[in-house]
This record gives sequence, C-alpha cells and structure tokens, in this order.
Amino acid sequence: MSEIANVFLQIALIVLIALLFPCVYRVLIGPSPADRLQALETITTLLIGIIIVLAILQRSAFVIDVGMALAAFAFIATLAIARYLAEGRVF
Amino acid sequence: MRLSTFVFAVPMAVLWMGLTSRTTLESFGVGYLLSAAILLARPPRLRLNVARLPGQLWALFVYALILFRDIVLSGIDVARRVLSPDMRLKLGIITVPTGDTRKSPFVAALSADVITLTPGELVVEIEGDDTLYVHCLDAEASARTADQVQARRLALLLRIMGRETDE
Amino acid sequence: MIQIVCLIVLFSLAILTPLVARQVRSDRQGMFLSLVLMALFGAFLLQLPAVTSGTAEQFSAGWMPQIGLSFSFMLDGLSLLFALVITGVGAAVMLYAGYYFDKPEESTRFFALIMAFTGSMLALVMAGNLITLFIAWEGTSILSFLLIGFKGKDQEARRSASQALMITGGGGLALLAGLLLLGSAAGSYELADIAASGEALQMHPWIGAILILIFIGCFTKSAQFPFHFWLPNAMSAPSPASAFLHSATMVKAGVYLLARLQPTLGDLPLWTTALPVFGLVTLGFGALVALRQTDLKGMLAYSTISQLGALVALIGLPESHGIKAAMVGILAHALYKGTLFLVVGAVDHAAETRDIRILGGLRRTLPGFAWVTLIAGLSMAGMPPLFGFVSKELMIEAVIQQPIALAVMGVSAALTVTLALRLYLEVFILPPRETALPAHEAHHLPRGMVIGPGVLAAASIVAGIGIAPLITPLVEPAVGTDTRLYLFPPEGINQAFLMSMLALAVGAGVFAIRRVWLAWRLPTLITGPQVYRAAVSGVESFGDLLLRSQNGKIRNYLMVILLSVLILIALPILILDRGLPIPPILLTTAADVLKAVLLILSLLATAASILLDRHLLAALALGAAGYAIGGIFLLEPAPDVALVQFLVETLATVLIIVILARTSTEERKRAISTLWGGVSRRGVWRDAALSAAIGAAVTTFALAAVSSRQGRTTIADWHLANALPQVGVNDVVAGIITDFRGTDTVIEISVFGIAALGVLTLLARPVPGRTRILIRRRRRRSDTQLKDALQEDAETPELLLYRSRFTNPVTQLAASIILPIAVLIALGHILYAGAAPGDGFTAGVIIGLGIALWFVVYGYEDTKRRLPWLHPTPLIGFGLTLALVNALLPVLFGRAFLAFTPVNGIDIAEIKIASTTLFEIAICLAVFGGISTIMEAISHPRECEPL
Amino acid sequence: MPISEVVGLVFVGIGVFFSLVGVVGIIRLPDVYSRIHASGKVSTLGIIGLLVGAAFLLPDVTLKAFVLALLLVITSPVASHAIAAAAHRQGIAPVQAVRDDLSGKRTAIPPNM
Amino acid sequence: MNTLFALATGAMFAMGVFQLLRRDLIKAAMGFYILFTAINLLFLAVGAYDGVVPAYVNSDNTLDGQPSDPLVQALILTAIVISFGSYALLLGLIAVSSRRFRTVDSDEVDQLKG
Amino acid sequence: MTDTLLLGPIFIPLLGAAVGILLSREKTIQHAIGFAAGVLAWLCSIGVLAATLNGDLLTYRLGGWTPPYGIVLVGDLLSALFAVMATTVIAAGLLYALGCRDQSVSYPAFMPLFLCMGAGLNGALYTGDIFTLFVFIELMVIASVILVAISDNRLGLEAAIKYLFISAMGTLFLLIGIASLYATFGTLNMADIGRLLATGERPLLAQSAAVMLMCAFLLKSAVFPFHFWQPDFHTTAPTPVHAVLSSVVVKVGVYGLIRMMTLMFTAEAPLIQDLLVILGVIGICFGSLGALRTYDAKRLLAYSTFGQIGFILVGIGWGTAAALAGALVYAVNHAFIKSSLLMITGTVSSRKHNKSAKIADIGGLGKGMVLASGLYFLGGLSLAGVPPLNGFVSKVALVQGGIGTDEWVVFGLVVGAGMITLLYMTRTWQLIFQQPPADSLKTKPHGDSPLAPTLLIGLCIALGFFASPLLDVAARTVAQLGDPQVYIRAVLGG
Ligand code: NA
Ligand code: NA
Repeated sequence: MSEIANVFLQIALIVLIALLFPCVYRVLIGPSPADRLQALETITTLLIGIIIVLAILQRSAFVIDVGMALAAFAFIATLAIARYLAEGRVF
Repeated sequence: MRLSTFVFAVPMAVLWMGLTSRTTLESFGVGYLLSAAILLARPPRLRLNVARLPGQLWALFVYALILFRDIVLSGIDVARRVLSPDMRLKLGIITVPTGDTRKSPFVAALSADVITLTPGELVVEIEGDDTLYVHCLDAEASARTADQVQARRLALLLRIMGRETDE
Repeated sequence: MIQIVCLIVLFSLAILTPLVARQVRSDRQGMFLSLVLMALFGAFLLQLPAVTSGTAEQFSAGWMPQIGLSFSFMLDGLSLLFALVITGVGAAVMLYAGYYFDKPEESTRFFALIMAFTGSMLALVMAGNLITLFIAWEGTSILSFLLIGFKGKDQEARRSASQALMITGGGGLALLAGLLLLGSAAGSYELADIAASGEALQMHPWIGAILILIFIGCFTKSAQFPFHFWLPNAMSAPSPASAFLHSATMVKAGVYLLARLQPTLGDLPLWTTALPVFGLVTLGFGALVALRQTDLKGMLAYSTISQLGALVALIGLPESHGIKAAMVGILAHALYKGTLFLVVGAVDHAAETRDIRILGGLRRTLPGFAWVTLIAGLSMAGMPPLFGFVSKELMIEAVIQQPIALAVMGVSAALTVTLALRLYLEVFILPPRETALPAHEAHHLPRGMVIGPGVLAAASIVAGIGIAPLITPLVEPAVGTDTRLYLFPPEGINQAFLMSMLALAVGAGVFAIRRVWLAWRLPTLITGPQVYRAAVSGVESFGDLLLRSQNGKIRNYLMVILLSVLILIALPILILDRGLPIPPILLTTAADVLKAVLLILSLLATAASILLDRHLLAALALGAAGYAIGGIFLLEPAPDVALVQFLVETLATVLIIVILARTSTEERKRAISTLWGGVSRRGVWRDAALSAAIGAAVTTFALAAVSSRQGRTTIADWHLANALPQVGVNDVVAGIITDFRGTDTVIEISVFGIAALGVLTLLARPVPGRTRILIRRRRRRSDTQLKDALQEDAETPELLLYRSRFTNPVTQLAASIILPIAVLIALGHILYAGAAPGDGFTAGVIIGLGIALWFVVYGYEDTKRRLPWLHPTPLIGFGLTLALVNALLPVLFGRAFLAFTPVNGIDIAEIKIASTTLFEIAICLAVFGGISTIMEAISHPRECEPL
Repeated sequence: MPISEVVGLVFVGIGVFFSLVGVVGIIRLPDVYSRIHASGKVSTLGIIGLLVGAAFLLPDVTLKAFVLALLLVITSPVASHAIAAAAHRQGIAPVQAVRDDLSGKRTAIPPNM
Repeated sequence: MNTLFALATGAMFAMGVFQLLRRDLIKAAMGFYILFTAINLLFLAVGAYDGVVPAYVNSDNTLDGQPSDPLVQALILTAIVISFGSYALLLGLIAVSSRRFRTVDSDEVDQLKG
Repeated sequence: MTDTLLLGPIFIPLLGAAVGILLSREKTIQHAIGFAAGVLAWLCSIGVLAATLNGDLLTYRLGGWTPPYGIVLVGDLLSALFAVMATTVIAAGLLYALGCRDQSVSYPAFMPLFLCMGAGLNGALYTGDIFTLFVFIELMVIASVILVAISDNRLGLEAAIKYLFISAMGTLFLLIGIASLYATFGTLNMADIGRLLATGERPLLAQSAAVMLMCAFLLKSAVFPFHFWQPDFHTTAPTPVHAVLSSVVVKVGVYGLIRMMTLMFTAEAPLIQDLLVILGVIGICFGSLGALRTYDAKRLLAYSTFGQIGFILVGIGWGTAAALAGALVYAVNHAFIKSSLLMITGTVSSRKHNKSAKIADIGGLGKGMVLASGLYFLGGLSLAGVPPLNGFVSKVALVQGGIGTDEWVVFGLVVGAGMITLLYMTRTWQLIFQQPPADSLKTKPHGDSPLAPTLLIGLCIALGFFASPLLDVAARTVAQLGDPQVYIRAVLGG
C-alpha cells in the first residue's frame, strides 16, 4: 500500500475517531433516554467503521471478525434497553 | 424436510465462506452442510416450490438493486438536507398500510425493515401486522408517494415470497 | 503393670456402667464398684514392699515422641500413698453413693463419671511424664465440671460448674505452660529425668516463670487463696462427689504435684517463700470463714480450703521440714473430711436441708451418722488418739521454729475445733438455733448408707491407734527418709502437744461463746466470685465492643480492607521507590491517537457511570466504557480478547438492564438517592481520597510493569514458538487457552456454568406449593395501559401480560434470522478456533446472545414454547462432562490429562480436527447453556421465592 | 498507485463522508426520531462505503466485508425501529411535525430508569 | 503512550473503588465490574512486549512483526469469563435481595451484625 | 503412575458435578454420584499423601507440557497434607448432606456446587501455577457464594452479597500480585518464580507482589482486618457447607501463605512473619471474645474459627520449625474439630422448625439428644485444647514451637486464650444440652443424621490418642519446606 493511501487512511481513522465525540456529547445531554441510546448505537456503528479502517491499515482480516460480532450482536443490547424503556420490563 | 432448508442453506454457506475467509468450493461445501444441518434442526417457515424458485430469485435480485438505488439516492438527499443551513425539514409521522390482504407478519417485517433502511424514513410503530407508522424527514413528499411505493414494494416482496398478489 | 491394669479396669467400667447397669439397683452398682476399688486398694497395698525397696515396676511406652509425650507410669512412695487414698476413700464413697441415688439412670451416670475420675486421678498420681500428668490433670478438671453440674437443670449448678472449670482449667493452662517450659528446660518431659536434672534446672533462666506457672496451676486446683472460691460453689455436686473429689482426692492434686517437685525444686527461694505465704493465708482464711457458714457443705469446703493451705505451706517449708506432716495430713484429712462430707450428704437427704440454723437434734433419726460424725469431728479437731491428732501434732512440730507460721497454725487449729463442735453439736445434739425458719421433719435413711462413712471413721481410729505399724510404712517411702510416727510423744509432753491441747481448749471456748461472734456483722469484703464475675463481664464487654465493629455495613468493611491494603502496599512503594522512569506521552501513529482517545473515552464513560444518578444511564455509560476497552484490546493488538470483550459487554448490558427491570423502581430510587445525599460530604471526600490513593498505587504498578518491558524473556516466547509446531494453531492465544493452559479453561467454564446455575437456583428455585404466575404488580404503573393496548390479540390472561407490543414482526424476524446465523458463526469460531479470533467460548456467547434475543423479543413463555428443544441446565452439565471426559480420556490411555491429540487424514477447508475441537465444542455448549440458563432464570415469570 | 487502491480510497472517503453527515445530523436534528434517521445513515451508507473500500484495498476480505454489510443491513433497521418505538411509547411526540398520525395513540409512560 | 496507559489503568481502578463504595448495591456492582475491567488493563500492561501485530504465527511458523504477548491475552480471557460469571451472579443476588429485603441500599441490608 | 493420583481430588469431584448437573432431575443418583466422588477424591488424596511421605514429590504435567510453559500439579507434603484434610471434611460434609433435611440440600444445584467447591479447594492446594491457583480459588468462591445464597437461612443472601464483594477484593489483590509477578519474572509457575526470586534482586513489583498475595491469602483465611465477611458468610450457610467452609476452605489462605513464604518469598518471610504474629494475636483476641459474646451458636463457631486461624498464624509467624509444624498440626486438627462441632450444632438446630441456632432460641433444644450432647462436649473440649483429644495435641505442638521465641507475651496469650474457648464451649454446651427447654420450644421429631459428626469426632479422638503419624508428617513437611530447592527441582527438573 502506498504512502499516500496510508496517510489517507490515517486521516480517515482520525476523522472517525473525532466523530465519536459528538456522539458522546449526545449521550451525555440526551435529553431523552432514547436519544442517548441512539447515540450509543451510533458509537457502536462508528466503532465498526473504525475497525474496518484499522483492518485495512493493519492489513489484518482478523480485526474484521471482531467487527462482525459487533455488527451482528450489539443490537441485542439496544433492543433490550429499548424494550425496557418502552415497557418498563424486558421480559 | 423442506425445500427451503436446502435453498436457504446456500446463502448461509456464502455467509460461512465470508465468516471463515475461505472462498474455496471446499469451504462452500462445509458451510452448506453445516447450514443445512442448522436449518434441518429449525426449518424455516417459508415454503418454496421448485417451479417458482427461479422467478423468486430473479425478483430478489431486482429488488436488491432497487433497494440499493433507493438507499443511495435518498442517502444523498438526506445528506444535502442535513448539511444545508435550514435543513428544509418537514418532519412527520405518516400511516403506511402494507396492503397485504393476508396480513402476513413477514411482509410487514420486510416492509418495515426496508423502509427503515432507506434514509429519511423510519418505522416507529407497527399495528396489527399490516399498518406501519413511518416517521419521515420530508413527510409531505413521503406521504405523496408512500402508497405507490408501498404497492411496488409489496408486489416485489410477494413475488420474492412466491405468493401472487391476489392470493 | 498394675498401673495399666487399673486404668483399663476403671475406664472400661466408666464406659460399661451406663451401658449395662441401667437395670441394676443403684445400691448394688455401688457395692460392686466399691468391691472393685477395694480390690485395687488391695492390689496397691501389695505393691508396698516393692515400692519400699524401690523395685516397683515402671511402665513406659512411646506415645508421641515428637511432643515429648510418653505413656509412662511409675509407682513410688508418693504415688502409692495417693493411690491408696484414692482407692480406699473411693471404695467407701461408692458404697455410700449406691444408697445416695434414687434412680438407677442417675447413679449409672454418676458412677460412669466417678470411675473415669478415679482412673484420671490414679493416672495423675502415677504419671511418669509431665504431659501424661497434665492429661490426667485436665481429665480430673473436666470430670469435676461434669459432676458439679450433675444436676444440670439447676442454673446454680451449671454456673458453679462452669466457674470451677474456668478456674481449674485456667490454672491448668498456666500449668501446661509451666510444664512445657519445665520439660523444655530439662530437655525431657520424663519425671525421672527432671528429678535427675534438679541442679541444672535451678540455674535455668526460666525457672522463675516455670515455678510461678506451676504454682498457679497447683493453687487453682488445690483451692489456694485467692483462687479458692470455686470450691465452696462446687458443692452443687452430689455429696459423694464432694467427699471424693472436692475433699479427699482431686483438690489434693496440686499438693501432689508440689510434693512431687519438691525434692527437685524445693530449695529455690521462690518455693520456700511463695508456698508458705499462700498456704498460711489460705489456712487462716479458710478456718475463719468456715466458722460463719450456714451451709454445712460450705463449712466443710472452707475447712478443706484451710487444710489444703496447711498442706501447701508445709510443702513449702525449707529443707523438707514439712513433708512428713504433709503426707500424714493428706491421709488424715482424707479420712475425716471424706466422712464428714458423706454425713452431710446423708443429712441433706434426711432433712432436705443443709442449713445449720435449721438443723438440730438429728441424733434421734440418724444415730449411726451421729456417731460417725463424732469420731470424724474429733479427728478433725485433733483429739487423741485419733488420726487427726497425729496429723496436727506433726504440723505444729514442723513449724515450731517459725513464730508466724506457728501462730497461724495454732489459731486455725483452734478454729477447726470450734467447727468440729458446731458440726456435731448443732446438727445432732442441740435443738435448732433458729426455729423461725421452717423445720423439716427428718426421715430415716437406708441402713447401708452409714457403712461407707462408718468405715472411714473407723479408719480414723484404727490409723490413730495403730499409727506406727500401719501408717509409717506407707508414709516412709513417700517422704523418702526415715520416718517415725507416734501417737504420743515418747519424750513426754513437748511444745507441740501443749499447743494442740491449748487449741482444743480455745476451740471449745470459742464454741461456747458462738452466739456472740455469730451475731457480729462483719464488713463484706470483695469476694472471689465477685472478682471472677467482674473479670468475666469485663472480658464480655470488651467482646461486645469488638463486635460493634461488625456493624453489618458492607461499605465499612470494604473501606477497612482497602485502607489496610493501602497501608501495607505503601511500605514497599515508599521503601523501594528508586525513581520510576516515566516516559513522556507520545502519540506517533493514528493507532496511538485512537488508543489515547479510547482510553479517555473509557475513562469518561466510567466517570459518567459514577456521576449519573439514573441506573439505566449509568448502565449505558458502563456499556460504552466496555466497548471502548474492547477497542483498546483491539489496538493492542489482541483481537481474540477484543472479540470476547465486545460480546461479553453486550451480554453484560442486557443482563444489567434485565436486573434493573426486575428490581422495583421505588427501591432503586431510594438507593440511588443516597449517591450524594445519603452520605455526608466528608464521606464522599473520604471515599474519593481512598480511591485516589489506590489508583495511584495501581498506576505505580502499571508504570513499573510497562517500563520493564524491554529485554524481557517470558514463557510467552515459548508459546509463540511452539503453538504451531506442537498444537497446530496459528492463533497462539487459542493454543494457550485450549492446550498449554487448557486446564484453566476447564475450570473457568465450570465457574461460569455454576454461576449460571446459581442464578437459576436463586431466581427461579421451585418452592413446592408456592409456584404461581407472577402478576407484575411492581409495574402497575403501566400495566393497565398495556392491558388495554393489548386487548385485541389477547390469547390467555397470563400471556396477555407477557405479550408485548415489542413482539412485533420486525423483532420477530430479526430473532429468527439471527439465531441460525449465530449458530453458523459459532461453528466457524469452533472449527477455526486455531486460525482466527474466536473460540469455543465466543461461540457459546454468540449462540447465547442469539437465545437472549429470543427472550427479549418473545419473553419467557413464548420462547419456551417456540424453542422446545432448549434445555439450558442439562446443556451446562453436558458441556462440562464432555470437557472433562475429553480431558480425562487420554489419561486412561496412558497419556497426559488434556493431551493434544490431532486427528490426521482429514483436510477439508483447512479445518483441523483434534481433541481440542471436541474441547471447543464442550466449552461452547457449557457457555451457551450457562447463558441460556441465566436468561431463563432472569426472564422466569414465577415469583417462587418465599419472601 | 494502482487503480484498485484509488477506488478503494474513494469508497473509504464516501464512507467517512456519510459517517460525518450522520454525526452532524445527530447534533443538528431537532428530535429523537430525526436523529435516528441520521444514525441509520452512519450505519448503512457510512459503513457500506468503508466496507466497499476495504474490499478494494484488502482483496482477501471482500467476501467478509460483504457478509459484514449484510449483517449490518439485517440488524441496523431493527435497532433503529426499536429505539423509535421506545421513544414513541415513552410518549415523545415528533417536533415540528407537519403531520402526526400517531398523535392519538401515544400513551405517556414516564421514563423508568 | 505507556505512561498514559498506566495512568488510565490507575484511574480506572480509582473509579472502580469509588463506585464500589457507594451505598446503592447496583452502583456498587458496577464498581465491581469496573474493577475487573481495570484489572484486565493492568494485565495488558504487564504483557511482555509492545506488540504491533496480533499473536498469530504464519503457516511457516514466522511472525509479521513484534506480536503482542499471547499469554496475558489468554489470562485476560480467563479473567473475563470468571469475572463475568461473578458479575452475573452478583446481579442475580441483588435482584433476589431486592425481592427479599425490599431494598437495594446496602446500608439497609445489614441484618447480620454482632 | 502415582503422579496421576493428583488428578483425582480435583477432577473426580468436578466430573461428579458435571454429571450431577446433567442428571439434575435424578436426585438420588445425583447424590449417590456426589458422595462416591467425594469418597474417591478422599482416597486419591490419601494416596497422594502416602506417595509423598518418603520425601518424593508428585508432579503432574497437565496436557503434558513442560513446566513452566504449561500448568503443573504438584503434590508435596504440604499440599498433600492439606488436601487430605480437605477431602476428609468434604467427604464428611457430603455424608452429612445425604442425611440433611434442609430445603437447600434438596435443590438440584446443591450437590454439583458442593463438589465444585471441593474441586476448587483441592485444585488450589495442588496447583503449581499461580494463575491456576486463582482460577481454582474462584471456582471455590463462586460455588460457596451460591451455596450460601440458597441457604434455608434467609440472611444467607445478605452474607453472600457481602462475601462476593469482599472476595472480589481478594481476587483483585491476587490478580495484581500475579500480574506483578508476571511483569517481573515472565512466568506463572511458582517453582520458576521461586527459582528466579532466589537468584535475582527484588524490584518494586516483586515486593508489591508479595504484599498483594499476602493480602489475598489473609482475606481468604479471614484474618483481621479482612475478616468481616467470615462470621456472616459461614453462619448462614447450610450446615454441611458451613462445616466445610469454616474448617477447610478458610485454610486455603493459610496454605497460600505458607507456600509463598517457603517457596517464593523466602527473603521477605521474616517481615511477613512478624506481621502474621501481630494479626494472629488480634485474631485470637477478637475471635475468642467474639465467640464469647455473639448471639448464635453457629456464629460462635465462626468467630471461633477466626480465633483459631489466629493460633495457626502465630505458629507460622514464630517461624521455627517446631512452631510451623505445630501450626500445621493445629490446622489439620482444627478442621476436624470445627467441622464436627458445626455438624452437631446443625443436627441440633435442625430439630427446630426455623433451624435457627440463636442462643436465645436453642436453650435446652438438645435435651435428650445424648449422642449429640456427648459429641458436642468432646468437640468443645477438643477445641479448647483439653486432652486427650486432638485439640490438645495441636496446642501442645504449637506452644512447644513457641518456646524459645522470646515472644513471651504472645506465648502467654496463646496459652491463655484457651480459657475463653473453654468458657464459651462449655457455656454453650450447658445451654443446649443441660438447660431445661423453654415451654414454648417446639421440636421436630427428626433432625439431620448425626452419622458424619460421629465419625469426625471419632477421628478427633483417634488423632488425640494416635497423633504420632500426624506429628511426624508435619515434621517432615516442615523439613521439606525448609529447602525450596526440593520443590523447584521436582517441578522444573535438573
Ligand atoms: Na431509514
Ligand atoms: Na481463536
């Protein structure tokens, strides 16, 4: 991979990292729990994005395996929380 | 043993190849066997017919393309709105009946998923397996086209499912 | 050999009596046992010639050489003298006791105890080893405790028993320390060796401590002032026990030990001062106090104390002046005091009181006892020609050179005369002094009851008259020198004789004016029991104070623990701080930036989880922190760990949400309102300071750890080099987990499995008859609304409450798509565990999450109905069994536990099949079972727990 | 620089761009429902862009990237819907709504935290 | 970077301890969880090397660069499983405690004293 | 071949637990398997002890990997002796459980949990790897927490929560210690660490590792000031569990302390020993007085354990060979005495409907229970160190070890504390078995079976009369511990 690509990807990574902070801001200010939950969901998604860029940078497919687990299963927690918010119970 | 078991095992086998990063025929075979075993243990509820299968697959392919186009287009649209100073929002929640006479939950679920997947539209509530309440960034535009879009969507979905519209 | 025989006989009797003799009348029991003791008495008597000539058999066998304990017994003059007293008095007491007890079950218990006691007492006096002696010593204390508390229903008896045990047992501990030090100083615990090393011992630096400890032991046992007070209280014991233990034998154990050690240590100044001082004080004190007692037994007890004091004082006299008198005194006292105790027991039986103020004129009902009392009383008073006279003469003679001792001895002798007169006259002859108190009509007693005391009283006469031929041979070997005993001084009337005559006269005089001194009101001094009780309650209040620290507040406990650790850990940090290198923080690559950001993010999220005063939000923050940590793992780069972290974090979030849902909002609100308001501001600062200090310590560790990375060799190098060649994996972490450290994994999944089982048992344990469907009243807030909303698709009333609007087509579709995908992913993790991130554990968590999704979407009832094949608990069991069988099978074939066994010849899609594959499957099943079990438990609708 | 790399980087750029758009939306948009739209964009277009880029830049992960995208397409709308439904059931009304078909069906369940 | 890591580990510990000392049992349980996370960070810190590639060996038993310490990773994995099991159990206990003692305030769960 | 015996005490119970979970519906089979596993484990541990008596060490390489790269089980005299103690009490506990009428014992999870607790305990004793030690301890802790939480005593839950929190502190200390050791020496094998510590200098991390490990072990043995959990946790446990917890599980910390001081931190040992004497003395005072004043007969025994551990620590702290041997003998004897006493108390209190052992409730409860009365009396005496029971032997052995240490105050205290033990044991005995029962006292006709405590008291008596073998083993153990190279060579070879 060329140096330019490397630099480009590093910048992409830093942008994605920077994007985490507005989401954290949203998590902190809310106002509704759903807002926070949604911001967290975004953070998770951004993490997946970061993982992908990282995989390219490190030339490592293993890293994507980890992102896969996040993509497939992180929403379960979101679902549980959402249901709790909606109904005051999970089950 | 249902046909659907062996058909659905194919995409799962592809999934398997992706999961294990091995794009060989051998790997596909292993994935297919494992997937078939899983599906045998828990057969899908969908019933398939050999004769209709090619049509269904074609419909799926077509719909995937359409969906991809919709996602990209509305994505660009939403990006423009979000980045513009006044955002030109016309927020609102509209009612979108699935239009499925059989009130199939499967149709409702797929419709809802597809709607939500499209930027600018979001299913907030599902009522009675046939009524979707959709939050839109541009409620007016969506309301205008909703019925028509849903009709097209339903038709494709039913074709994918192997059901005729009038059934 | 006789030692062993008699021990075997007595202890067998102790065990057998309660077993076989329940149907036998008590007097027959007594008679039999008396005969046994008489036989033993005879047997001991037959040893006399051998003992005198010093050829008596010694018995010694190894026991526990490591602690210097040998099973050794001897029989010398001193032992024999005591043995004869024990068996002789014992025989009389047994005879008496047979009549004393009405119920056979009481008497069998008594006889069992008394036989064991006799055995212990004999073992004590015959022991040839210090520790053996101590064992017997403690045995007598314990049996005394049981006998004093014989009437356990009586609170006073229990208290006295406990008190006596405390005093004698406490003294016993001192004695033990003394004896162990003594043995250690002498280099041997054998009495013979100790006797031989007298010189060396007297020079030993510990000898003072040794003596004091031994004195404490002996004084407590022999009721010396100020430890005397347990003895009067011990009178709760049945009278035969009092006669035997608390007069004739056990209380003389201290005297015995002193006499035993006197030849070895008797020359020490401490010995010749402490013993006379304590002995004389006890002598005078006992004699004085005895007079004013109202309880007959109390009188006898104090009189006994007084006599014991005399004996101790005599043994403490320098140059063995008093030994002869002590030996004779032991004999004489055993005979007359034993008699008197038995009499008192009879009086108690007959008149149902022991109060001397009420008693009187019993001569008519108990004529035999009156005679017996007269004889024993006179012997006690020192009236010639009775044995007591000889004893008193010898005592006075022994101290004749020492004015103070002589004075005490004389006064006590006079007071003893008074006591004897009171006992005889006021009980048997004179009418009751205070008729105001209710008088009891005395009834007659069985005739045989008088035999025992009668024999003892007769012995007092016989021994007195036949003193030279009968007693001299007994005492001589015990004293060790040429001993001449005489009834009347052959030289004529000497000082001692005059003294004792004077004592008789004075004693009679004091008795005559008894109305005067009985009416005196003496100032009440602090008594022993008061001191004892004060000591005990002082100890108790200190205990209460300590227990206040156990205040039930977990936070306090944790704080103390953390603070202690902090103090302990501060020491090495402060001592050893050689200046840690603190490298500057440089962020050179995007990955570094990312790591820094993730670290900060995780810290921020963690801080948020602390600061947020909503549980849900705190839980969300915690989840965010966990994900950030996962990212850090990923950057390490440790993809395996990151994967697990993400999955576990997801599960943990689901879990805590469910737990939040299951606890009542009111309770949670109440608890979280204490976050800042419930503790004082100072408390918050205190917690913060403690936390900061601990954080600082950990930072130091971490800095030290990361700064020592350069040039380190670790066993991980070997793992890196050997993972592929040895166990055929590319993923070294996987190799470590399943092979190099596979046992950790076996145990770890067991931990996980049982934790899940625990959650299930806790939350859903079936209580028979209490199973009921939970109507979630705690969510009453929204229930009615939900019910209305759900009306249209209600199936059954129960399901109605569980069917959520959340169970809609979208979530249902997701659940049914994700589960097979999860299984597929899990299979991928298992089959490619050695080649990619993921292993059996992640596979289990993934399927578990798939199941968790079902529970979230469908709830308990529906999930159970839709996934009928799901039996989580047996899955745990199956997984663990599989793992263990997989690990143990190689052992059966002579290979190592969990040995790596590849299956060769199968090469499909780079899947490597080996024993580890089975292991991964087992792990997956156990973990999946565990998670499903937890899910099932926390989604369980039944409220089974009895509140 | 080979062409595949250029194409890959372009897609990465697109992915980052849509992620940026999504996050801007999260900050700018006025209510929870509209913010969920933005969030959804990050997941769909942003990640898909990055994945396509990865497929070009790292050819062995092409299939993997496809699978990841597929998983995201399956799960992301479910999560978005669930959050929206939760907001709705908590009684949160859409702001600046030109139309609200659910206005009569909103029951106010106070947040239970 | 390592310094920052060490500092973060310490800070995480401190926050865990602070959280653990709260009266609210659920908060304390979160502290429990934070502490175990912090321990994992510490283990990462004691790893033998500053790794740049995952601890995966190639088919010819070579490495692409300095790998991260695989042993500490294995230890962390074990610790995660165990601490997660404990955490689940703790939460279960707290849920039952809420049912049985009607409180999740640890100061009110104090019947055992003396 | 004999090395394989090391697997038995760990993996047979674990397998029993696994099968037990699998067969959770078949209570009879489950209990039979559990008991059989306990007995087999006991036999194996005896085999291990027998094989190590001649001074050889047993080592088992799990997975066949060479130490220090893999995990190794080591049976030296110390671990073998402690394991025999543990398995004996566990087997007795299982026997008690078979005849126990507690609700909690009837839960399907009970037997597997009990076996896991035993497996964890034995594993902690046998393992030669410090991280595996942590894993085994966790197995033991988690199992015991659940067992206490499901106890019939409703406050078991409270105790379990508290213990889980406090035990987490111990786990943290242990993990920090392990991390520090790994950071310093790059190995987890205790023999290897010992070897490296013996050669090299001691950086900060090694020192702090010593402190952290010590704290962890002190916490596991409930030593002041880490003791708070113990009375609560032990008292509320179901009787068979309480018996195991209070007698052998607490000894894990003692074992760990001895191991770390004799194998690894030999240079730091004198410092640690001084601390142990102080903590031990505090424990003796606190435990004895607590036992005297507490309100529950079971709790009394728990406090007593607190005190008895103090005696053991003092013995270790005195540091002489004789004192250490005395401490070992004390530890073993205490296990049998305490477990039997607890079981008898359980037998008696099982006659009450609420199974309470509160002193206010149990006056006269034992009226007519002649066997229980005798057993309790003997056990109490033994606990107080009254001859000729085994408690006496331990006391003498310990006190002899203290002679010549110049710590006369401690020496006096150790001797004197026996008096308080005597006081509270006899008081309680009188209360339960002598005092007339209150009129309101209602008893059940049947309680728990007294078979297990009878056997244990028999063992106590036997060990009182025939203590030589135990004393001998203890002396050999101390001799073996005196040279850490023996252990290191046996594990690492060469
Ligand atoms: Na959408
Ligand atoms: Na792996």
